[in-house]
Amino acid sequence: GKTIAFMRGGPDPYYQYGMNAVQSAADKLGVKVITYTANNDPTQELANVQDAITKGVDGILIYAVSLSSEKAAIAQAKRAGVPIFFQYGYDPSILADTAGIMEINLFTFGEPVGEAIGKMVPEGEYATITGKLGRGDAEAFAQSFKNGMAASGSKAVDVADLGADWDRQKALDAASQIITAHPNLKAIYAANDDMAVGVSIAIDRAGKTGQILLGGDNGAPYGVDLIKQGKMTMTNGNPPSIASVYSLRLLLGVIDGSVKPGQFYAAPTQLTSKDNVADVIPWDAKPANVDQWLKDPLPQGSAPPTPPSK
Amino acid sequence: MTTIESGAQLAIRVHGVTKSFLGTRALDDIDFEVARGEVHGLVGKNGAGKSTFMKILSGAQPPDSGEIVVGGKAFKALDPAEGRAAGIAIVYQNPELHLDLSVAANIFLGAEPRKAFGVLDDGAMQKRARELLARLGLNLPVNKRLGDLDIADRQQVAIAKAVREEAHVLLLDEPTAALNKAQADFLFRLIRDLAKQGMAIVYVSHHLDEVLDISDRITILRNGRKVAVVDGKTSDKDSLISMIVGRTLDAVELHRTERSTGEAFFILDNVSQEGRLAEVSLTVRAGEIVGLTGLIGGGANALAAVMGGLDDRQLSGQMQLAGAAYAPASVRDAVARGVLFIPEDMRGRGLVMSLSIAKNISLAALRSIAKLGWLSLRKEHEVATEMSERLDLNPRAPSREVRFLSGGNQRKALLGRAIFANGKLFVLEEPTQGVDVESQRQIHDHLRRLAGGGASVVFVSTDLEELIALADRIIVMREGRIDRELSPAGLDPERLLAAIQTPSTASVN
Amino acid sequence: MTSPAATAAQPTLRRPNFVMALGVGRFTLLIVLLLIVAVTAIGNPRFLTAHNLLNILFQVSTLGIVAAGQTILLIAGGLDLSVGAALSVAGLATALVVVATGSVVLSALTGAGVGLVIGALTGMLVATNRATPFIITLGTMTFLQGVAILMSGGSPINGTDALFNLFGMGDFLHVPWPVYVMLLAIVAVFLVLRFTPLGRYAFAIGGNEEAARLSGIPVRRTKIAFYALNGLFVGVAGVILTGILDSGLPSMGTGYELRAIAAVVIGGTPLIGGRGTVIGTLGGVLLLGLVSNSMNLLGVGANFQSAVLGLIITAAVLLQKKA
Amino acid sequence: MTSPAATAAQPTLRRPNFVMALGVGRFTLLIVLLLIVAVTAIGNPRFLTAHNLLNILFQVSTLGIVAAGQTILLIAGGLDLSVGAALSVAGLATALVVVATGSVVLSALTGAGVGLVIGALTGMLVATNRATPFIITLGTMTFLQGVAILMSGGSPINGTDALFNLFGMGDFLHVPWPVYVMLLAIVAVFLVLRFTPLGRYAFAIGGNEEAARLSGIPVRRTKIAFYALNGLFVGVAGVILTGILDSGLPSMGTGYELRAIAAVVIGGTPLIGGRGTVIGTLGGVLLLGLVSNSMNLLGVGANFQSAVLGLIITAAVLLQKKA
Ligand SMILES: Nc1ncnc2c1ncn2[C@@H]1O[C@H](COP(=O)(O)OP(=O)(O)OP(=O)(O)O)[C@@H](O)[C@H]1O
Ligand SMILES: Nc1ncnc2c1ncn2[C@@H]1O[C@H](COP(=O)(O)OP(=O)(O)OP(=O)(O)O)[C@@H](O)[C@H]1O
Ligand SMILES: [Mg+2]
Ligand SMILES: [Mg+2]
Repeated sequence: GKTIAFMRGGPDPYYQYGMNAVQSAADKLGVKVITYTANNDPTQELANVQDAITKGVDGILIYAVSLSSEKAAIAQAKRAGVPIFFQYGYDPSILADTAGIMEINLFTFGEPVGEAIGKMVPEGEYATITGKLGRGDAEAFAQSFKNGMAASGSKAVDVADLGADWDRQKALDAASQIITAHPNLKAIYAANDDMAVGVSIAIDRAGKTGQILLGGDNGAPYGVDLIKQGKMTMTNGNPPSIASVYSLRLLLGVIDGSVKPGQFYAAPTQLTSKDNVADVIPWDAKPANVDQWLKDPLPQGSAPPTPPSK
Repeated sequence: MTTIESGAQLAIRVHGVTKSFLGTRALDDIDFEVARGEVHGLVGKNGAGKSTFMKILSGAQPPDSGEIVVGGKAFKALDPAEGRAAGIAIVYQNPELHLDLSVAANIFLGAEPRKAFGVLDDGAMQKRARELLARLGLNLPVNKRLGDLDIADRQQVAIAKAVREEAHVLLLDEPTAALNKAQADFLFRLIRDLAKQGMAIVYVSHHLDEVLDISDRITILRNGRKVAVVDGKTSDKDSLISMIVGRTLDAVELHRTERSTGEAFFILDNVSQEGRLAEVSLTVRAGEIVGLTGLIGGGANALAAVMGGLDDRQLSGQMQLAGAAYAPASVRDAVARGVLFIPEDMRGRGLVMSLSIAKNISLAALRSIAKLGWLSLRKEHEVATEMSERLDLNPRAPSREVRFLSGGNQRKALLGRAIFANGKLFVLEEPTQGVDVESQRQIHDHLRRLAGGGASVVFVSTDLEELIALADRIIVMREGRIDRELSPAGLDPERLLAAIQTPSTASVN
Repeated sequence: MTSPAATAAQPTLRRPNFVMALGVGRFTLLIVLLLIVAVTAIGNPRFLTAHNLLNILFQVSTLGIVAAGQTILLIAGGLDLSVGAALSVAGLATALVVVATGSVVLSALTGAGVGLVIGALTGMLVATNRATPFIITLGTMTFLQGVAILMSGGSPINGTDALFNLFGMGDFLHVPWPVYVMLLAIVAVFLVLRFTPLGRYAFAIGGNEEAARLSGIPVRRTKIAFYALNGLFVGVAGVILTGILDSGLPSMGTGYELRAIAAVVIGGTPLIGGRGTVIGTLGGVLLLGLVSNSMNLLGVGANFQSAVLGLIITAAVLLQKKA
Repeated sequence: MTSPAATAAQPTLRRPNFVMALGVGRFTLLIVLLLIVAVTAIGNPRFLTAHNLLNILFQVSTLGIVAAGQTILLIAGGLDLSVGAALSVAGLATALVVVATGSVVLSALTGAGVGLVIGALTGMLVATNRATPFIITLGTMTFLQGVAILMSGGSPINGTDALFNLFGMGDFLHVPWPVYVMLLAIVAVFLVLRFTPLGRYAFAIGGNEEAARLSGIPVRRTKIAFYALNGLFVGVAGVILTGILDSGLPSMGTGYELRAIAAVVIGGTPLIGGRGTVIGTLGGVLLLGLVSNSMNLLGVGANFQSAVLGLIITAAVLLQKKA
């Protein structure tokens, strides 16, 4: 069988669930998977790619620390004739040389959550808490949520934008402080569900459960729990499980020539609120799910998202 | 008689102790015994093995072989706790104390008085510390941070700590090295008392007069071997010296060669420093050796610090060096002007223990072994070898790290740095502290040779013999002022001591 | 009767001790704290509400516990960079046990025990090797991070409501439980340092290890005890943080090591050991908590916070002089 | 803190010195290296190919440059935790300039210059304050991380192809340019330490600062020079990494500080200073590079890597004895 290198940017759960899904899918397909981690260090990530090539893998499936720092990796992969497929992140300058890129539209991802909450909060104050700054995605998430709020026709004003490094405790602290500073806050957006958990704890501690709406992203299991408990209004899911299985299939397709390389694919997303919480796409993929995702028709290439002209 | 008479009980017996370091034999098959109530002197050249022997007896270091019998028990090796339990107390050559703990806490460290539930009883500790210090006739503030005391006082604390342990055996490794005469005399009285009370005392020193004066018996070590045990009452200094050195040296103290001193080289004009120096005016001529002394706090060390550029705070008055104004803002400025300061605290402030002998010697004059800014390691090795010869360093191994040297050899190496930097004015604190008789003479000869070569030497010393033997002029400082100036010609230690202790206004006879 | 030699010759030694003696070191910190309080209070009236102040205490509680333990280590001339990773491991152990048994007591004991054991083992490595604790614990830190990932399988461990209700939500007289635990930790360390031989030995070993050894102090055993004690504190912090976050996360302790050390040093305990106070550490912890709270209440933008925090830490340290 | 006297006195301390004296210290590291090489070579024949070995050198090149500079600091009893953040700042400056001007030379000079200036300023803080470098640079690290975020304006800076073609892709005789730069850095530090007064001053200041001062060494100025030099190395590393990553990222230097220090100490330079060699540092750097390469070639899973790495670092350090 073939050997695939799965690389993740760091220890975050998001990558872990993707890794688990790929693992079980690969088992079913009789493909061998070797996993690598970059510990959020782009230098290490490049090293991982080089080492995987040396090891002689047939393809590389990678959650990159930063796509824009992958040129060397891609060049090396290309030189060695090893297709490299990227999940999460997008950089037009490299698309042509990749086996493919699967990504959500960062610039609109938070919008539906913003619109949903905007409808429930026609006026008042809201705040956003985003992840680790400097990679572009954290910034884009917060902005897209604000765009959604505006689009919903809500008059609510954004009173605070903080960064919490995707970290639960930092989000908990930041949220409690925002709540203190703005007692009649109506809503908080957390750029991923890990931070949403922290925010929801802050809301509980402030005794404002229900009074302050919470919107999240990712559709992570613990995010879904919040929705079930009625503590979060909506989360926009981009399950790493299904995305990784699709990406694996696409990569294998590129390897055996059945799939055209260098295409962009829209990553599967799913708005989740209490209405459809029952049939949420699980991060923690059951064998049945994986079977399904292996049977599903392959995603087709599409036009990559264009950043809003500032 | 050089053996213990049958009646006396042994306090400690050592049999066949041997110890080597990096191939060098520090101690070779030493047998040694001390009776209760005996004061036993231990003498030998620098590097003879005295401190190593003391450390082995106290349990600070294990011997390679041999056994130690104390308190009826035989040990292959002791650790500090066992040594203490066996009733052995020690004052190390380099007192190991805690600068950030109080005097009392230092004295009782490891044996703190406790209340119920093992809670510290600092009240009792301070009370007992006061009593102890009083008993020893020391007036030290028990609550003061030890780091704020000077080396002499710290030495006293170390002694107090040892006495506190109420041991049967007290090991004193050069306890008077940092003490002035008065403090030393006091210590001797203390030692005699303790001996009377039945304590066995081993006393290591290079001051042979002291040793002869206080010891019942004296053991002489040479190159790690025991060469003799003599009776302290009957033997004399010359025979002792010849046994220590291994050949006869003329016992004549004074090597003074008449040097023609040149014109004024270094001039202090009415120099004062807040709370330290008052209106000091002094002229040192080229080729002259001036000795500074006085009671602790008298200002001798302060004056040295000012000359060396260590301390220019709140300084007033004028200084001139070689005819030009001299006002060093930093030590570097002073060194640049050819003024080299050698501190008393050689381990703490003098040597770089992690560097070799050669690198310590060249440190203050790297330029002279550099070509176009690049160091010539070959040249460095050569000059270091030559300097080791001149100073009779033991072992002769320029690449050996200085921390492996014995105390005296370390001091020689430090002097070597200043000599190699070939200064014009040498400012030394206690230049031969802890140095053996022969080396002391060698160092004195070196200083005279430097002076002979036209350099000026100013040294601070509390060693009366040294002052008389080395200085052309002796300046006695008191309360930051020059109290009087003495010529060593015909001066004897007793008169000098009197001069140091009584203000010039009072009459000296 | 101090000789000039002792004073003039060692200016670098003398002044700071003098400063310490007057406790001015601690005052400077106090002044910095009050300054921040004043500025924030003016900028945002809600800052000085009991609610917010309790919030700050709640937010620093786990850091305070870890820093209290670290204080003993630093005074004793030690250091433990692995506390963050150890906290994660202890927290995950706590979470796994509470999920399995639902027992708060059992899980708390497990978390504390795990911390204690990790600390003791670290202590043995440090006490029996010549390598500095900095580098040894840098190695164990990496190792423990790996262990945390393996324990959690890389994803959060949920179902810890029992702990959450106690430490996340629970309070007594409006004061959250974690705050009590932190204060308890501070007081405990204060008493140990001030009134027990063990505490005295910490100062002795940190000040001059060889001298301590020659004074017959069982240096190794004592060091191991310090690291074990520190580990216990870390374990307790892990238990509490699991409750606060209502989950065990492999990354829950990330960054605690540097924040804790910073707090201790800002609190006036020099890294070279030999002196220090846990009260100062509390001040350092509060400073860190205050700064982030005040930045958020004053609405300092996300992009600026790290820069501002860095400036304030540096300033606080430099004011601290002999750190 | 052990006094020099201690070394002479404590028996347990004696053997290692002996070991050092014989240089066995470096041999143990060599043995560890060879062991890893052997195991990996058996596990994967591709390991010993010239291509892979060059890869390893390429992968450690920036770390090697940073570690070379850090070696001088550690020998001089200093330390700089801000090198990672400084690397990011220098890298971002490089990227901004190359994007604006397209000139490799100009951008490289800018990056190196920024590093130099940051280093010099750090040095002034360290040399004129009593606080330990560890804690001062912990503060500046946080500050510089903030600066990096502000410089990047929140997203990677692209369009650095000119540098990419040189450092990311370019080689000479099949050896990538960054490798030459690293070797150059190592050689430079070697020569400085062994054959210049400045290098000798590093050992003297690290071994006994007061003795250095009394020998007329301009302690403060020299310290500042060391930090500036270190900063220059960090700046150069920033330039090269910008090329390798073909972009400036505020996170590009993440973790370099601890990895660099680990490499230096594994290489036999104790944190207390006074001794050490840059050749040893090269060994430490290679060890870190080898371990990760070997784990990857042997297919050690992502979840196990941190634990294994931690074990090996700890082992290497303990073998190193006097760290
Ligand atoms: N830790 C050590 N490592 C290597 N050599 C050592 C060590 N300690 C002592 N030595 C060597 O052992 C010999 C004896 O040293 P020791 O300190 O006992 O001499 P000493 O008689 O006390 O000299 P001094 O009168 O100068 O104090 C010297 O040659 C010294 O260099
Ligand atoms: N008299 C003094 N009082 C207080 N501190 C001093 C004194 N002399 C030197 N120092 C301190 O000792 C250290 C070394 O000072 P030194 O006078 O040797 O300057 P330096 O080493 O020549 O440095 P530079 O030449 O860069 O000023 C500095 O921290 C300085 O503040
Ligand atoms: Mg001796
Ligand atoms: Mg004196």
